[in-house]
Amino acid sequence: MRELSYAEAIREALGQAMEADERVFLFGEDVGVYGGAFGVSGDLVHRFGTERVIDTPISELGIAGVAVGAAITGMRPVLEIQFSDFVTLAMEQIVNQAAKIRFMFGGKATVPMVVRLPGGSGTGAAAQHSQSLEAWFAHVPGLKVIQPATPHDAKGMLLAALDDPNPVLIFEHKLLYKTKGPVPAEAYRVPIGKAAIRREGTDLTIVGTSLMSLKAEAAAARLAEEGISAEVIDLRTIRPIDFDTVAASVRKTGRLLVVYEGVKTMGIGAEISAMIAESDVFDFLDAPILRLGGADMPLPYNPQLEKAAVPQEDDIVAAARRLKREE
Amino acid sequence: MRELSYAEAIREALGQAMEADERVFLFGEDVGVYGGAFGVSGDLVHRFGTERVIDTPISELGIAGVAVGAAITGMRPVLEIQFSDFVTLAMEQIVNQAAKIRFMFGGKATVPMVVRLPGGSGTGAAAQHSQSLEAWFAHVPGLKVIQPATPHDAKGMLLAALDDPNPVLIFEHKLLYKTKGPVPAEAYRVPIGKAAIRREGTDLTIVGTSLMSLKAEAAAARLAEEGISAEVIDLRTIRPIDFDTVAASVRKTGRLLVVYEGVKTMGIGAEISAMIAESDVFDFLDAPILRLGGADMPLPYNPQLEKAAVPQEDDIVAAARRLKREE
Amino acid sequence: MATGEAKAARSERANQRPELAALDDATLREALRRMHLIRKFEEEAENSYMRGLIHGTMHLSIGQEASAVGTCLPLEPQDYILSTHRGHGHCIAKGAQPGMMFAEFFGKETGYCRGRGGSMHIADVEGGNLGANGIVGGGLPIAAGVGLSIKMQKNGRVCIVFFGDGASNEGAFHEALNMASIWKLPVVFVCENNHYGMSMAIERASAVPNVADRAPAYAMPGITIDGNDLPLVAATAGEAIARARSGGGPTLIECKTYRIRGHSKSDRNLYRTKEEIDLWRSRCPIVRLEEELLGHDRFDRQALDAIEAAAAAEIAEAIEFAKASPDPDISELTRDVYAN
Amino acid sequence: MATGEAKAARSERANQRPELAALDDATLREALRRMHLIRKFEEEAENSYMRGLIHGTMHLSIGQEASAVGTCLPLEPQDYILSTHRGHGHCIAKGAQPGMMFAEFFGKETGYCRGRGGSMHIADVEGGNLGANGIVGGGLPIAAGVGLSIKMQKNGRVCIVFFGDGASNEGAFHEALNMASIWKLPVVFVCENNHYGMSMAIERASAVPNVADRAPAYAMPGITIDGNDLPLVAATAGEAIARARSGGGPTLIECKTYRIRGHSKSDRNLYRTKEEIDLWRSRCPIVRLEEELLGHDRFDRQALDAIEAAAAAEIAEAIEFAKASPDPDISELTRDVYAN
Ligand SMILES: Cc1ncc(C[n+]2csc(CCOP(=O)(O)OP(=O)(O)O)c2C)c(N)n1
Ligand SMILES: Cc1ncc(C[n+]2csc(CCOP(=O)(O)OP(=O)(O)O)c2C)c(N)n1
Ligand SMILES: [Mg+2]
Ligand SMILES: [Mg+2]
Repeated sequence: MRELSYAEAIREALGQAMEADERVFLFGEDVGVYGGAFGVSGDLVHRFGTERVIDTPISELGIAGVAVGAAITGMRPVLEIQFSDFVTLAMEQIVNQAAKIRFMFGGKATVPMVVRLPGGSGTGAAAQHSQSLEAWFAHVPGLKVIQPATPHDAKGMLLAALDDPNPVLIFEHKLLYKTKGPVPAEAYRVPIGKAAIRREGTDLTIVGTSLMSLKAEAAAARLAEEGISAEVIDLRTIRPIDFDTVAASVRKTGRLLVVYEGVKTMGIGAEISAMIAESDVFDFLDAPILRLGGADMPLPYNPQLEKAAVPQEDDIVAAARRLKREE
Repeated sequence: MRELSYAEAIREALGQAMEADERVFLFGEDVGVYGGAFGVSGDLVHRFGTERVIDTPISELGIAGVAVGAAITGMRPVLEIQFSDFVTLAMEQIVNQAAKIRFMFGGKATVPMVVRLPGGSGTGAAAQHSQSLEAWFAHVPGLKVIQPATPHDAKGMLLAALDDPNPVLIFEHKLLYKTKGPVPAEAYRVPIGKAAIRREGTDLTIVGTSLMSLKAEAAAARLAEEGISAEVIDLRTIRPIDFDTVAASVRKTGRLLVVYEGVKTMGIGAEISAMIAESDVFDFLDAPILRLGGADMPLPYNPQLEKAAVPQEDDIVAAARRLKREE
Repeated sequence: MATGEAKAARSERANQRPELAALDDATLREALRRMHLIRKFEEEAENSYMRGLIHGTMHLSIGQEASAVGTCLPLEPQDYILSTHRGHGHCIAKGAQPGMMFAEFFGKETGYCRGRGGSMHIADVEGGNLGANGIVGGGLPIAAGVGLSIKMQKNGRVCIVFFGDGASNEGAFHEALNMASIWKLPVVFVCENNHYGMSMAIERASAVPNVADRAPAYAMPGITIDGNDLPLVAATAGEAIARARSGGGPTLIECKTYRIRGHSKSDRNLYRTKEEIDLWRSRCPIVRLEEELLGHDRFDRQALDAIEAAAAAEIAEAIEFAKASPDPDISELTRDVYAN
Repeated sequence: MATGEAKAARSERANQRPELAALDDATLREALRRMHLIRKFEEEAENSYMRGLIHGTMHLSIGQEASAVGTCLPLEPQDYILSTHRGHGHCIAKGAQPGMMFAEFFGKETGYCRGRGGSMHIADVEGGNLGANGIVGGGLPIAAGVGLSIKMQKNGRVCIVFFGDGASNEGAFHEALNMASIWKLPVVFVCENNHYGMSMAIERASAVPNVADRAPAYAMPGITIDGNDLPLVAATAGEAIARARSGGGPTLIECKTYRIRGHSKSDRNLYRTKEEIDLWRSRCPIVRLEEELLGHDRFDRQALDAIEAAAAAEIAEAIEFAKASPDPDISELTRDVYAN
């Protein structure tokens, strides 16, 4: 199959959605002629014009509100927050308005908006441009939160997000934008709320999110060489979490390792661990549930420190070995 | 001992701190002549004047930044965010600036600021004035986050927060303000980072935060009548979590129930559960780790629905019974 | 085109100021009806609160009825408004049913929000009221989005967003007005300057005495008017709405007014004097309009009393409807968190 | 009191415009030195980046040196500045050491932030630079807090906060300027209007053509000046700083300037023309000051060249220092997350 980069896959999804539905539009800081800070929107402004690909002032709270207002009156806005770190300025509109309007109004309005949020470390951008803040939003009822890890899922889940009548946040890891993979040409959907089993295995389950699911796959290949059979699950959606897929795997393997880039404490791994520990899967556990998350610190600038602050393939291999040894 | 209400205890702590240290000042919306939306600041403006008890415009992002600027240049600001829900407007300054400045500057600055955040449901204030958002901040390195549940702790922990060279967030449950309890007159400290065992027990451990730790105590008294011996821990600090106290208790009881008011998914119970499940305490567990948290929904206005949306004493009793029966 | 009869009626009004003369009797009747409905709705809400029928808090706009009714008067039914925590007036002004509003207040299933929202979140989406808002300034950026949506859909609508003097110091105000201006959105920003944001007098909170003094910072027309003067409010809003509808972009209208009641139920009024409150009580926008109408013989006392009595009856009926309505079913606790 | 010598020097400068005449030779020498240091620092940073010595991105202020140096010239060492993502100039203008700055750039333990912050977070807290900021507009509310702190401590200091034209559309701008005004804080708001926020021209992003047009919304003096004219910048800042220091409150100064380089390393300049860039290249603030000084015989070519050469030598040394410095020790990964 034809290969596209993750960024191209998103762009293709946006283009197809805008062709198919005139309610869809893209806006955000520098998404127009600049093509987006990470080149994701690229030439869309030339294809669809400045009325549907809209550069905004630097006003994160304001533009999040624009998405809400457009969504509740019949449009399908796609908002790019230039770096997900800046969503700290837009929390009010996303959490107090977008997520709650439907409920607060007794079901009499819908807020079908999509917010794209590039995040993650690894680019030397330091503490205010490298965070993985997605776990916050997994704590907010009314939102859906996805983290596609492959070009295929990026396209399919973005199109699914645009079909969804709820606000959907897409956290895109910046290091994924240039990764390539097979992407069908047609406008297909990958469902929100379904995890993907990337590799089958019997000794332990590794659940990863976003970039970490790819690192987990690479680690699993190395573990296989040492005779450790790891099942790798790409969670893909962190709200709602696909508990059934994770549970089925852990029932089989008896061991669970969760890998994510956000700060370990109160990161998404806490929820997955707790879901398993309070369910009947608990009885199938042969070992503690391990979490590998970001170090408990702001992201450092120095490249060695930056690497050391988030899980790397070696860390996953080491944790899996440790988990395998546990009784 | 003399009894004070929770609100009075906070006011006393503020007054003593302002007497002892002229760098301390209080500011926020309507903290002056109005006395604070919940009457916490009361007469402080009359005692210390409008230069040290400062009414601010309705500018949450701005006033959080004011706290940062004052803190890094030698003052000890105490900021009241009128309802913790409005912290959504101030996330940028708290998370990107206050929490990270010390680290980003290589340790060459400190940010000794205190933010008081009234939160929680139960007052019929609906979805935008009833949230328990503290779990977000437990995910942010650089911050300390406390939730005193008694007048005694409210005073002692606020004074400890004012001694602390780091940004400290205090989540105060609105329903606690009128609760009374013994409070020493002198300016004592209750350490940040230490949980309190409120009741000893042998059959199961109930860890509660804020108002829920009081409900857990009441539930434990009822459980005792049925012959179930529950140990009750008031977590008090959610960043950093006092793992040792929780772990020692669970080693003894083999059963853990965590109760908190915030939305269950990704709430603080997830972290406590995951910490236990990944530690060597795992081997002492005789049953799954249960969490009782807020329902996965915005807080509703209708009083019956509002009650049903967060854990009540009966729910704790029922969960404890269920946990006790588990093998 | 004006009919002969209408022309005659208007020339009869030649001795009236143009803002009043522009309003025909039916419109005035409707304006008065709505102002009375608002006043009585809130007085009854207050009573109900005292009698423990209402849970939570509430923010009353007694004394501010002219700004709500006047600005909504020139709107078409399909136009939008976005309201505030002090939103009962806006809601009724846009045509909502007091029965469904009371039901919401009482937390009933028949309320506008099925009892889930309460006073601070009443929305009448079908009627074009996109909701009160518990967040000060929360509606302002949403209004820019509604304006953009209208512009993209080319449906000719207009959006009015209400906010207070206190809200004008929120960053959201700045961002929203700037966007509305650069994109020439069909939005009318209506500031109800009641002189206080909770306990904070505008002189202490804001660097400029009038909120409309900030309009030039957004290259937007800004006008400060007496918000207790219904014909003036209606005329000013009418112009701004027409301008917005025709692609001329946004306007900032500042209605100077006053809330007679405290900020909310917990307010002890420590920040203002009884004299000040009494002064503004004497500037009641309803009495004022009635007196002007009597003075010009547009209505007689009997006709005015009939309007008021009808409003009172409507409110009484609304309360009965709300009281008789069922509570939400607890088994539906989590409905409407997500749309399917 | 002016000495006889100083008086004589000043009367010699009588044919010069007052902004220039006000600056003595030592001050001008220092201003030129700092402008050269900034220019060369950034040119060398760019080189280092090309050669892979620098990780991440960087935002160069080449072409904007006069606004940084001019505004800081009247400051006392104990005064504060708050800087931006485009902050190397501010940092050097406030007196930072290029060696520690390069070390930070290279992620070294000897850097201002021990290699933890990088270009976007360089702070020289001891020298009064409270930090660059990765968040557009992030420094603005902090400046209000610094101003309040100065006022409460009555220590007579002043705080300058830099921000861009793009930042003026953030809510933080609005909230900060309002608070600084109502509390009469000793803060000078310096907007470096380089005509673009990333790719967004101010004409598209902002409802008003000049950022200083917004000062009246905060009842604050606002002035738009040629930001490439060092003596003018210094004179304007000097007045504002004196006013702030004496309790007169904040000022908004808008320096019109231009960034010759792209926004950051990933900028392909699709949003502006080569002609525009060339035009501004010809308005280099350093060349311009040098020519004026030569024209008035304040310095001769040789003296100017010596200043430049000394700056070049200082930068070369700084790079050597940084290169030779050790990396942070990985065992100290989590140091300084908390203070004890
Ligand atoms: C973001 C936010 N901050 C603070 C509050 C608390 N609060 C509710 S109303 C109010 C005063 C608002 O003043 P104004 O905008 O003038 O409206 P008014 O109440 O006078 O109608 C405050 C501080 C809030 N609801 N939201
Ligand atoms: C809150 C926030 N939004 C967006 C960005 C991304 N960003 C960095 S610099 C910049 C442009 C800033 O423009 P301006 O304020 O004019 O400063 P300049 O870069 O021109 O010096 C943008 C959009 C950011 N760092 N922070
Ligand atoms: Mg007001
Ligand atoms: Mg700029």
